[in-house]
Amino acid sequence: MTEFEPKIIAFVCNWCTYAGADLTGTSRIKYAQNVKIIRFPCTGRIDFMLLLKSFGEGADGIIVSGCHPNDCHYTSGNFHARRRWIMFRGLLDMLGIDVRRIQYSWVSAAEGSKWADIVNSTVNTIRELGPYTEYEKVAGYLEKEANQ
Amino acid sequence: MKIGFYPGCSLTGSSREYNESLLAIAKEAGIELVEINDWNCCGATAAHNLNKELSLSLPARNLAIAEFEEMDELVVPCAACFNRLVMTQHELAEKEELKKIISEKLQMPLKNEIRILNVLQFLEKHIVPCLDLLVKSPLEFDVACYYGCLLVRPQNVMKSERFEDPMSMDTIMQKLGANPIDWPFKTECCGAGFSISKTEIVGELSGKIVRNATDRGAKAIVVACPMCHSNLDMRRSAIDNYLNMKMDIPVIYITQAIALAMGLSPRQAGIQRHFVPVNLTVNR
Amino acid sequence: MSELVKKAAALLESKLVQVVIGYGKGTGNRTRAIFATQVAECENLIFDSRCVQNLAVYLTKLEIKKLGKPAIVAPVPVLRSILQLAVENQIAESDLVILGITPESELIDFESFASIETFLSTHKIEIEEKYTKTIDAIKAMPVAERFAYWVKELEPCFKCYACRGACPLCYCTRCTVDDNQPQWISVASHPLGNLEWHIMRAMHLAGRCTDCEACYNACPMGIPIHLLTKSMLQDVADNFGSYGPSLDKQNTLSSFKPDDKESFIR
Amino acid sequence: MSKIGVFICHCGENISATVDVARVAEAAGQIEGVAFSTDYKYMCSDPGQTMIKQAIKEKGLTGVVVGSCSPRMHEPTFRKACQEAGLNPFMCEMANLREHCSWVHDKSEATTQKAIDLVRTLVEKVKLNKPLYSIKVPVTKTALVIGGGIAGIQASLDIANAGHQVILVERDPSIGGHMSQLSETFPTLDCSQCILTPRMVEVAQHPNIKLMTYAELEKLEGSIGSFKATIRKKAKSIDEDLCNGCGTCTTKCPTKKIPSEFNTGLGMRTAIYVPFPQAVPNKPVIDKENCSYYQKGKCKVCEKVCPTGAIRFDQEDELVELEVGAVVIATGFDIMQPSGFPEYGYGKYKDVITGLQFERLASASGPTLGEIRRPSDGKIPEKIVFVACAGSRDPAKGIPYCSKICCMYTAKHAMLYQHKVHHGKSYIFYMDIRAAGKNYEEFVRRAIVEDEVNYIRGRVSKIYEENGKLIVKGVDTLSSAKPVEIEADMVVLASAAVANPGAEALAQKMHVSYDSYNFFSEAHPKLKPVETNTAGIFLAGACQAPKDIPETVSQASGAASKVIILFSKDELSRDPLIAVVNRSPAPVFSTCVGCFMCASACPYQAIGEELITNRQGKVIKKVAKVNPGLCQGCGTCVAFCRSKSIDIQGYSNEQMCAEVIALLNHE
Repeated sequence: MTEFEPKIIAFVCNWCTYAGADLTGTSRIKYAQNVKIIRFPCTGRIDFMLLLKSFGEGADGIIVSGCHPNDCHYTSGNFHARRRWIMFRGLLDMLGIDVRRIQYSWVSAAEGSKWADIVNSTVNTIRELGPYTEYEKVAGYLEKEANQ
Repeated sequence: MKIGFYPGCSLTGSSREYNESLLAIAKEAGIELVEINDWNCCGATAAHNLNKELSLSLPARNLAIAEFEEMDELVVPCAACFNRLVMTQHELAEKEELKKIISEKLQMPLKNEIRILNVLQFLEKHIVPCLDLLVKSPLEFDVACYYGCLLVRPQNVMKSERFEDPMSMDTIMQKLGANPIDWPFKTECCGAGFSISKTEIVGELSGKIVRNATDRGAKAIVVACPMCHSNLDMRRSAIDNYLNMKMDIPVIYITQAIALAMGLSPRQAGIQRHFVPVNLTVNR
Repeated sequence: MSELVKKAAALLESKLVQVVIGYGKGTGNRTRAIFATQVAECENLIFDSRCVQNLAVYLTKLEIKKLGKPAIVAPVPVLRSILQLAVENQIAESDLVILGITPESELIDFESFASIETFLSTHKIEIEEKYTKTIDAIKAMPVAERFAYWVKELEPCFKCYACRGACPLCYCTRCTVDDNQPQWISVASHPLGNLEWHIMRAMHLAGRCTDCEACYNACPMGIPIHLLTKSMLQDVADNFGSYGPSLDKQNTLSSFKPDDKESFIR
Repeated sequence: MSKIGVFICHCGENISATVDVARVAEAAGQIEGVAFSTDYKYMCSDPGQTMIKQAIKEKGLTGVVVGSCSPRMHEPTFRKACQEAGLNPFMCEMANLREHCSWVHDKSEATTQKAIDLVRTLVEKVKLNKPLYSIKVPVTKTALVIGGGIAGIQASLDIANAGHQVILVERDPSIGGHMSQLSETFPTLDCSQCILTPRMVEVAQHPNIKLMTYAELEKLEGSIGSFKATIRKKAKSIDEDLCNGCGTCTTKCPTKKIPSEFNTGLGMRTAIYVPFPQAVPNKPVIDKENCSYYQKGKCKVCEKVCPTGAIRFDQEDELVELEVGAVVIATGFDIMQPSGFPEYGYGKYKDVITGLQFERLASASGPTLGEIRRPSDGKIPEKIVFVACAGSRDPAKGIPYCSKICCMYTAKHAMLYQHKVHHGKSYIFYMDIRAAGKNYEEFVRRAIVEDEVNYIRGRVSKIYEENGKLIVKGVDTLSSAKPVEIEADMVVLASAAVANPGAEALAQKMHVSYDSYNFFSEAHPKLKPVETNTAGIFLAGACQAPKDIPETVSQASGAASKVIILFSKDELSRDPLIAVVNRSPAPVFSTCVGCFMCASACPYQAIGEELITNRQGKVIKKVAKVNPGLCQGCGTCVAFCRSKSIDIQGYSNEQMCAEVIALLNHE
């Protein structure tokens, strides 16, 4: 039997987490292939609509990561992001969208190993939660229509 | 909250006074210590050098029982037992897989979440807060607090800030009115590893400790580990041989010190069980 | 409410305003918004407990703007919306005359937005217990069940956008749901489209919503979308302190505190 | 219809070892809109770049995706290549197949599949890329150098000598830094002051250098070429123009018992003081915390005795705003407070001192005028023990790294001791002897052979006092493999070099990244050792990592040359990855409704208002407008905009959406 391989998309900022993930590479620290990174200038740029899209397009999990508080390359993008995530998370929770499927983190350019940890632990969490069938069912209507 | 109690072999044998004094002061403070039902060896002797799985299974079983008996905390007075139990908990917490294996071996579920306390941590948390009320006859003399090796190590597990120069025992002794001296041998080796096989080495290592404490004016050495105690107290002849002079400084468990300060009778504190006679009352 | 009529008429008379936005008799026992441009039309102005529609929504509508400077009949919910619109630079004090009405149905004048804020500070938004109870009940459900519940609740939505049309704060010239570059939201009114639409609507109101329930009242299918905005109001209160419009306070989401607390970021 | 070219790099074997590059290229070829795809051993090499250029010309490519290393490494390289082939550089994107794929995964189907997904994602992005044109910003040809140690001094002189203006800011009353505290320097044993002082004077007299001592950076705004720095000039309580540095005040000041920072507490200073005789500027400051006038409200002796009436008790801190084009950080290091190891009894025993304190003892200008005397009783130590790696290379103390300078200065200390106390015995406990450097190994040899310093390989477990002696308990792991005990008269701890206490705060003020030990991070560990991740801000000296003097000086010159290169142009071009508010046909003009939430969220106050008027000049609409000069392109505004009316070039909503969809829709 083949184990469930979660699809996980990572939204990261260019200055801290993307660089941190680069460091994971230069340090040759291994992690799971399931996570694929999309690069943003700053966590402040990350639109909640894109997270929504990700689930709609079949993501089982999402990682959102940027600079630690006070370390933002643009001084305060991550502070704005944090507020947005606090509100967004509350709303999703109210709607019964499983917030455990979105992992938020601060990973600095120096935290190559932390990035590997975040990735692996998230992959494990999502493995345990299994595929996001509830959401896929809902999104499934699209295919049905397409097929008709 | 339910506080469990793991005596281990020493407290039922060579260091019964440790056991007695601990239970006595707990009683004074109105704290119930529930002994783990059907506990087994902690594996402190040779197991951990010979068989990895056994060395984890032995302590793990005790932890599993404690969990089964719904204990929130587990007090382990013997430093060696404590070390084994804590190390096991640490290692199993790190390695999920290993935990599964062990728990299957034991055929018992193992959450591995119970909070393990050594005697100092227990005293700090549960006894110290009520000392102000309970201390009836302060111990107004100089003491040398001797920690030995196992109470504060390994540093990465114990997360102890001052693992080379611990202070926790000193602060407790201060609360008892005593004056803990500043001395360099707090964590020196007492030779426990050789306490049976090469007593002359014990004589030398423990000798230096006893000597230094005496030279710096301590009236008693305070310990929290059965091995330390037996080496400094029971092996006194070997010590005297090494130093070729008679050392009469007594060695007491911190729990005994507290018991005395609480005004309990020397007998309740198990003082009479020592090799080196303890007559500290003279200073009061 | 004869004073209201008198006052309105006087305003039109004196050409201080060109239109009075207020409530009038509707079909059956219902009331509707009326736009009096003639002194005579002021006779139709009424105000009573049935007048729940949030008239502030018209302040930003082009058709109404064309009619000229308005006076607006403004019970508390409308006042809140007016203040929020002011915070968001959508109206200036000189743009309108406010015919304020207290909860005791007394007429009240406001010479400035600031004075509205002072008045509202004694009429704070309060989420009724029946709502907090329902919200708590929903949040108590297991996550999958909760999701199923909402999918079912949103099922009847056929994207008529009445909620959007009724909301005084949905004044965008182009709503993101109508943007197809990229196609942010699946257009069709299938479960995913509905879910996405209502999440977006709620998020866009995060920290702005004044809890007037216009969206819910407007929904032809009676979908309890106001529960979403209400629960977000609670989140605002829990995480960032007070809610409700304020001239000197930044919008919750376009401001921050370096020590904002959260428990989920690793 | 887009024609995308995909170029997959093997990076030698760095990528091809775990990723089936041929298959990635093949799969990329299948993607709709891809006109050409291939793989090659080294895409960044000349032939590799030529390959890209040719494909652009021959196939008329409208976009390029290079699947290779991190864009943080080679994005400029490939964009330049595209430009040379006549393609707008911003039509080129990179898929990170090395750092984010081949290096972090084992060879497997999944790894190759991930590589394909990453490439597809970028292809879909490139399809939506638009030609962009870089923004020109004028260069303010003034450099700000923070820190007046040898690093800052060297950098300032180099930049100034190239003919550019320099502002040198120093926190302390005098420049000179740690180097001015040192006695002799290894491996030549020439006196530190003698080689440093001339440089300090040169700085003071240089026409192009503006020196600000007793001052700190308060705020840094703007970006490369045009920063705005706010400097806090702490009140010195003297009028520098009137003061002629006669020194009467410092001799007359009644508060004399303040431990001198310069003498690491081994000497005393007055409340109005000049840190050391050769200080630059050689003018005193009043230390308010210790001045009895400021504390008790009476005294004013200095004012009475000052011949030029230069004392200003009412002086206040002053904030100065400066326009600068580049910044060099040269804030240096600090030493670990040895209170970190109670087992060594530093602070408890007077005669356990740090290496820096020993420098002061050995220095001719020091409290003992160069004689090695123990602090407790002024006796000359007969037996002295040096503990190398006191804190360094010790994860238990939170410092796993090597402080690099200790091996050498400890050898020097022992040598100096032997030279001054001929009959004395010196011991050094060490882990390894790291003497990599020109003439370094020879130097250590000399210490061992000629000066008969006893090197003991092993660590010290404990130091304690017993009848007047310091008992040093350690172990000899080399010759005897036995515990050793030495009865010493004095112990010197080579305590670890750590980042300055203020480093983290400073980094945050300037938005440069720093490592977990609060040392500033270079942009690339090998190829960009003096740059930071923030363009226009450079690093010099020990603020980046522990360094000795020669290394510090060369890095400082390196940083200086980077600044000079930057200043060699009158304007520089910045990536146009900035936000723009959309425009649409009348009557809408723009979908922006002017709620200005974006403006309140913008970290750079880059968003203003624009009034849209009709032909009669009547205002129809007020919308947001981005000032391209100020916008740094974080995109925070974009995520805020409910009507999606503001978007960011290069990371547009369409592009990001396309990436999400492409990334998630494989098989």
